[in-house]
Amino acid sequence: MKARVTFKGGIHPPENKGLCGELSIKDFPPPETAVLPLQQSLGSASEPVVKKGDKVKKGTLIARSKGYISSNLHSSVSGEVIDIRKSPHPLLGEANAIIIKSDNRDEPERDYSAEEASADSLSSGEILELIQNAGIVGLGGATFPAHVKLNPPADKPIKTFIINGAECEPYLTSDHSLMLECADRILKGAALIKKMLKAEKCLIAIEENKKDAIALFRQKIIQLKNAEGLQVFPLKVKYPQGAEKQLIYTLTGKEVPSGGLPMDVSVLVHNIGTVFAVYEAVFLRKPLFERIVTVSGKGIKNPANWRVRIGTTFKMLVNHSGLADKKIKKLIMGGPMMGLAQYTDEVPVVKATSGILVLTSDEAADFEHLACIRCGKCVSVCPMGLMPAEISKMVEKGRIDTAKSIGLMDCMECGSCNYICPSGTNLLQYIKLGKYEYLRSKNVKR
Amino acid sequence: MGIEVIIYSTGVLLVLGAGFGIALAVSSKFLSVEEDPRIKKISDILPNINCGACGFAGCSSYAEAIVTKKEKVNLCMPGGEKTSKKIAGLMGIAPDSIEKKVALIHCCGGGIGKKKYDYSGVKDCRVINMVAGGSVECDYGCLMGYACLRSCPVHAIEKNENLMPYVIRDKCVGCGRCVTTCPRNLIELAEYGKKVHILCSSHDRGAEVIKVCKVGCIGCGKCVQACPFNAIRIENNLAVIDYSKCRVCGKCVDVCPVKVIYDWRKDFTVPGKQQKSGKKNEL
Amino acid sequence: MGQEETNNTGYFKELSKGFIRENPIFILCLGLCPTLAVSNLVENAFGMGIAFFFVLLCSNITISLVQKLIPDEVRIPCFIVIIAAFVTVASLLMQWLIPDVYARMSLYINLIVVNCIILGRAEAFASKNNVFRSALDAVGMGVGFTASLFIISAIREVTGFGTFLGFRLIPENIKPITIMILAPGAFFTIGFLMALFNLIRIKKGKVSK
Amino acid sequence: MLKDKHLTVTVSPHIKTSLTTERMMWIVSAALIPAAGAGIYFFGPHAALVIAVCVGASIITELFCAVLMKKPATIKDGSAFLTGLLLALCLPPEFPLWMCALGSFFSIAVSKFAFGGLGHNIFNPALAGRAFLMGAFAKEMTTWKTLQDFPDGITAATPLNLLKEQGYDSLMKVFDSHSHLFKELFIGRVGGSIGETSAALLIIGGLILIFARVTTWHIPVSYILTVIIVSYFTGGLFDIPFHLFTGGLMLGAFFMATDPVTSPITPKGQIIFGIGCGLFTMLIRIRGGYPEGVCYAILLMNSVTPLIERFSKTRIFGVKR
Amino acid sequence: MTLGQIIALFMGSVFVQNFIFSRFLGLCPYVGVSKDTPSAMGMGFAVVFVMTMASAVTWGLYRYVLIPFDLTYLKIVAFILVIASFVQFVEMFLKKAFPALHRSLGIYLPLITTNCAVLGVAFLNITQFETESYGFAKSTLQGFFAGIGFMLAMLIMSGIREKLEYAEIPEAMKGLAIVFITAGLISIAFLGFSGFKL
Repeated sequence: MKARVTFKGGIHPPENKGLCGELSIKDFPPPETAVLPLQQSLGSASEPVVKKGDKVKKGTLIARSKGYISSNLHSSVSGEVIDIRKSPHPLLGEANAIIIKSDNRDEPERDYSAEEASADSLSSGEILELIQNAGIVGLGGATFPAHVKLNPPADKPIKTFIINGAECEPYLTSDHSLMLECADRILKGAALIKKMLKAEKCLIAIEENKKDAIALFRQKIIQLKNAEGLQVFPLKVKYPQGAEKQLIYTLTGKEVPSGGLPMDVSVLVHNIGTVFAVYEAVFLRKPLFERIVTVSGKGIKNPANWRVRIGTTFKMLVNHSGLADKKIKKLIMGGPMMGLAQYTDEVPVVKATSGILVLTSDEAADFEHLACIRCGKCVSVCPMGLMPAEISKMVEKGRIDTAKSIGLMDCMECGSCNYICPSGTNLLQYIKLGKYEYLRSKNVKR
Repeated sequence: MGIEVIIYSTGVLLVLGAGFGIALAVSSKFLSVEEDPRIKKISDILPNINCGACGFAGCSSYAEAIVTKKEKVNLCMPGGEKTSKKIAGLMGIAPDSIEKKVALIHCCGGGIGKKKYDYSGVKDCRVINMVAGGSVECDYGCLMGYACLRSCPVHAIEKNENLMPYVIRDKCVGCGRCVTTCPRNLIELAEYGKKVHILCSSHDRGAEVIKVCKVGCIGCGKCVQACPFNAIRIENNLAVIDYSKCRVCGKCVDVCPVKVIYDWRKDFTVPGKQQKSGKKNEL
Repeated sequence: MGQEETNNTGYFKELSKGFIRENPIFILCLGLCPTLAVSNLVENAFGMGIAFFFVLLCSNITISLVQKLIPDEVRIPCFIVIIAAFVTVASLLMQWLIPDVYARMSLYINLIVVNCIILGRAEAFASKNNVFRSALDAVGMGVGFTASLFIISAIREVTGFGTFLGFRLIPENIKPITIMILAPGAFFTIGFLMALFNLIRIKKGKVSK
Repeated sequence: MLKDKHLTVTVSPHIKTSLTTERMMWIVSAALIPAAGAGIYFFGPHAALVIAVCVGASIITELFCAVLMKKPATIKDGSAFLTGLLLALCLPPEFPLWMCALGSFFSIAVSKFAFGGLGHNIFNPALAGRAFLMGAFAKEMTTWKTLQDFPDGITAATPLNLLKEQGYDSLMKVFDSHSHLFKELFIGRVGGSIGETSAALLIIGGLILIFARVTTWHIPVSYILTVIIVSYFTGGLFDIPFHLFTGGLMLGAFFMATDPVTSPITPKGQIIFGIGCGLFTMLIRIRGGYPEGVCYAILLMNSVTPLIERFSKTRIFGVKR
Repeated sequence: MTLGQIIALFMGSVFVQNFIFSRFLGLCPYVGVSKDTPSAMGMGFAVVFVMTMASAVTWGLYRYVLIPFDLTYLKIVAFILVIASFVQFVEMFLKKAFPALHRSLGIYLPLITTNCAVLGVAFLNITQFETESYGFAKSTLQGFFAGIGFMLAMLIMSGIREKLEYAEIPEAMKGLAIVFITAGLISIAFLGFSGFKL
C-alpha cells in the first residue's frame, strides 16, 4: 500500500484563512464567570466532585469521568463554585454546567511552566493515566476521550501514527498558529505517543497552504536527534482533507472498512492540538483547561487566534474582538463546513471549540431551494463515494431502509454535497434525518 | 361446409383439449404447491393501506401470520372491530374486542410559544430538534415541523389556524405512525371514548412554563382537586389523567387556569382555537 | 369486488355503471390493446366497438346460462373457448360484411378473444349473475367501451388526419399533426383522457367533502 | 452586541457555492449564443423569428403550467428559456412559426410539467419537442433552406440527407473535395438546422461548459469517441470528420446529452450513456430511415437512464466490491 | 437462415415493430407489472419463454393440423387453447420452483393467458409469413425476439416508474395517466427506428 496524491472527491471552498492576519496566539484574559458544561466529550457527562460554595484553583478537578467513554473536567479559573445548573451548551442546546466565579487571582493548582524531567522514563500505563487525569479529548471537534483512543486493544497494534494538521476547514487557523508557535513541544508529544504506541511511523500531515508550518517542522525534525520514522507529509489543499478516513487513505493508501475504525488498518490519527495537550499533560502535568480558538468571520472586526480558558462565553470573545458593521447572520462554533450554528452568544467555549465564526449574510447566504436537477455534482464530490442526492430523496420519501442500503450510515457529514449543490437542496439535513430515523427504528425493533 | 367439417373441427378440438388436459393434470400432480386459500381471503378483508400498525411488514404478511402462526386477529387498527370480526369468522375463532384508539397531540402551544431562534433549512421537526435542542423555548413543545402530518397514511392530521398540527379524530385510524415519528414524543394513542385530555407535556416548573408558553400546564393542581374520581395526579410538574379512572365528567376543564384541558364533546375540534394569537408565525 | 351486494341495486345502475363509473378503459384500465391500436380512424373504432359489443353480449349471456354446468377449476379455459367461438363468428361475419375494414384490423379483431374486459366480465359478473343482469352488464360495458373508443378515435382522426369519418373538418392548408395517428399519439390521447377523468374525480371528491 | 442581531440557525454546512442552478442554466444559454448567432447569420431573419417564437412560447407555457399546477413560477431559473433555445436550434430555419409554438408547448407541458416540472422529467424536453415535430410534420422538418452565398447548384438538403438519399457521389459533386467539405462543415456554411451547422462554435460553447464546471467531460467525450470509432470501422478515415461535424452531433454531445436531469448521475453511468448515444446515433445514421439519429439516440438513452443508474452505482469508500 | 436475416429479424421485432410501442400488444401486463424492476424482469422472462414456446407450438399446430384438415378458421379457438394450457403449465412450474417470484408476479401470471402479445405473435407469424415460407425457425425466432422486445419495454418502463415515485407528478397525472404519457414519449424515441433498411 502506498501513499496517494489525494482521495476521490472533495471541494474547494473559499479559504478565508487570511482574515486572521498574522498567526500569533494572544492570551485571552480569564473570564469573570466561567461556565463549564459537564458534557465535554463523547459518551456520558462527567460527575461533579465540587458543590456550591467550594473554592477552586486553576486546574482543580471539578468533575470526574463517569463510565468508559467520558472525561475529567478541571476548573479554568480560580474562585468559587456558585452554582451547578442548566445553561446553554454549544452542542446540545442546553446542559448542566458548573458555574465558577473568578476571584481574579488566577491562582494555579500547581506550577505548570516547568517541564518534568522524569517524563521520558514513564511507562505507557503511567502516561495513559496522566492523559486521562488531564481530561484530554480529541480537540479536532470529535471530542473522543484521548486516553481511550490511545489505548487500542492488543489484537489491533498501531503501525502508523498520524498527526492531523490539515485544518481543511475554511477560516480556522488555530491549529496553524499552534504549529508555528509550539513546533518543538508538538514534536516532543508526538515522539512520546509514538513510543507509547510502539508505532513504526509517525506522519505529520499538513495541508500545502501552510508552507511555513511544513518548512518549520521539516527543519525541526532534521535538528532532532532521534527522528526515526518521523516525517512531514504535505497534503493537497482540499476539503475534507482532514477527515480521518480520507487522511488515512491519502497517507497510507488503506481504506478504513465501512463501519470500522482506523485501528482496523493499524492506524491512529490525532489532531495536532490533542498532541500538544498530551505534551502539556505529561511533561507539564497541566490539565486541559485552555485551548486555542480562532475568532473570525467577516462579522468580526479584529479576527485573531486566542488562547482561551474553557468556560469563557462566546459573548466575551466576540465583544472583545468587536463586531463589524455588517449584516450579521450566524454565530458558529467550529468551521463553516461542519460547525454548529448557535442561537445565543451565552454559550461557553468547550473543549471542542476550535473556532468561533460570526458570518455576515453574504457569506452564509441560503439560496432559494429549487428542485434537484440531478447534476451529479454531489456524487462527484462525495469523499465517501455515496450518492447524496439519491439518499436524501429516499429519506424525504420515508424510505429509510432503501437509503440505508445505498450507504446512508457511511456518510460522515462533511457537508461537501450540501456545499456544491446548485439547487440549494439541504442534502446533509436529510441525511442526518435519515440517520436519526434509522437509529430510532433500530431501537424500536429491539 | 359439410358434416365432415364439423366432425373434423370437433375432433381436432377434442383431441387437443384432451391432450393438454392430460398433460396439465399430470404436471399439476408433480408441481402442486399447497397454499392456504384463507391467506388471500384475509388479505382481501384487511384494508391494504400497509400502515404497519399490526407490527408486520404489510397487510399481506399479517394475513399470512394469522393463518400460519395463529397470530391474534385484532391487531389491525385501521380496520377496527369490523375487520377483526370478519377475520375471526373466517378463522373460526372468537374475536377479541378492540377499543378504537386515536392519536392525541399533547401540546397546544407550539404556535403560541416563544421562538428560540430563526431556523432555516429543511422544515421537518425531526431536523429542527437536532439543531441546538429545538427552535422553541419550551423543551416539551411542538416544533411545528409537521413530520406527524406527513407520516399519516390517511391524512388525518392537519394544521389549525395557529399552525399547530391537530388530529381529525374521526379520520384517524390509530395506526400510531405519528407516535413514533414525533421527535419530542408528544403524541400518544388514546381511547376514542375518553374525550377529555390534558394537552401539554411540559415537565418544567410552573414559573418556567409561564415564561415560555401561554398554554402550558403549570402543575397548579386545581384539576386534581376538582376531579371527583381521583383520576388526575401531578407527575413531575405535569398533570396526568389516569384514563382507567376517568369518567369523562369534564369538571377539570373549567378549573384549569391555563386552559390546557380540553373536552372534545364541547366542539373543541381544534385545540388552541380559542387562543386568538395575533400573528401567524410559521417556521 | 363486492359483487354480493349487487343483487339489491337497480337495473339501471347495472346498465349505466359501464358508462362512467366503471368505464372499462378510463377507470378499470382494461382492454387497452385494441383501444390504442384501432383508434386512429373513427370508422375502425366503430368496427371494433361493434365486434366487441357482439362478443361481449353473446358470451356474457352464454356464460351466465351455463355457469352451473361448469366446474370451478376449469371455468377459465371454458370461458375462453366460449369467447373464442364467438370471436370466430364475429370475425367471419365482418370478413363477409365489411371486408375492407376487417382487412385493416383483422389481427385486433382476432385478439378480442383475450381482451381483459370480456374475460373479466365473464369471471367477475356473468358467472355469478342471472342472464338478464349479465346482458345489462354487457350492454353497459359494451356501450362504455364503444363510446370511449369513439372519443379517442375522434380526437386522433381530427387532429391527425384533419377528417372525421372521412369528411374533412380542418382545411387543407393547415397541416394535420401526423403524429397523432402514429403510436405515440395513441398513448398521449389515452394518457391525457385518463388525466381528465382523474381530474373530474378529484374535483367531485373535493365537492362532496 | 450579538444579542440584538437576529441569529439564524441551521444545520451545517454554513457556506455554499455560488454556482447555482440558475447560473448554470444561463451559462449554458450564453454558450449557445455564438451558434445561434451563426445560424441567424447564415440563414437570415426567419431563423431569428424561429428562435424568438420558441423561447417565447416556452416561457409562456412554463408560466401557464406553473399557474395551473399552483407552483411558484420559475422563469428566472432559465430552464424554460434554455429549452426553447435548444428546441429552436434543432429546427430548420424556414420552419412555420405556429409549429414552433406547438413544439415548445409540447416540450414544456407534456415532457416536463406532466412529470412534475424541473428536475423530474425523464426525457430532454427540447429533444422530445423536436421528435414530436418530426413525427407530426415530417415534411416541414426536412425542408432545408438554400444558403445565399453558397456555391451554385446546391440543393436544399443537408450533407447527411445528400449522403443518405443520393449517395456519396452526389455529395462529392456538391463539395469538390473532402477538404472543402470539411472546411464548410466546420465553419457551418452548409444546410441544416439553425444551430447545428457551425461545429466550431458549438465546440467552443461546449468547452466553455466544461471549463465553467457546468457539465463534466464524461458524456461528450465518450459520445464523440464512440462516433469516431464506429465511423472509422464502418466507413474509414473519411467518415470520421464527416460524422463528427455534420448534423446535430456537436450540439447533441455538448448541450443535449449533457442535460443533467435526463442523464445518469454517476460518472460511470454517464460514460455508458455517452457510448449508448454514440452507438444509436451511428446505427440510425447508417441503417435507419432518418438521415440524422442524434435526437432519437439521446431520447432512447434518456429512457434507459434509470436502468443505467441502477447498474452503475458508485463504490462506497471502505466497502469492497 | 443467415446471420443477416437473424439480425434483421431481431432489429425488426425488438426495435422497429416493438410489441408495446408500435403494435400495442400486451398492454395490460405492461402497465400492471412494470412498477418495479425485479418483477418487470421476472414477468419479462416469463413472457419471453411463453412467447417462444407458443410460437413453436402454434407453428406445429397450424402447419400439421389446421392446414391439412383445412380448419384454418378454427385457429382462434385452437391457438388460445394451446396457449392457455401452456401458461397454466408455466404458472405451476413457477409456483413450484420460484415461489418468491410467483408471489411478486401475483395476479399477473394468469394474465399471460390473456396477454394478447402471446396470442398476437402466433397470429402475426401466420399473417407475416403467409406469402413466404412459414418456417419453424423463423416463427420461433420471431416469437423469441418479440418477447425480448416486450421485456426491454418492460424494463425501460419499470426503471422510469421507479424514478417517478420520487417525482412531484400533478395529482391528476398520477397513476396510469403518466405511464401512458411516458409510453408515448418512449414510443416517440422508438420512432427513430422506423424505416430501417435491414
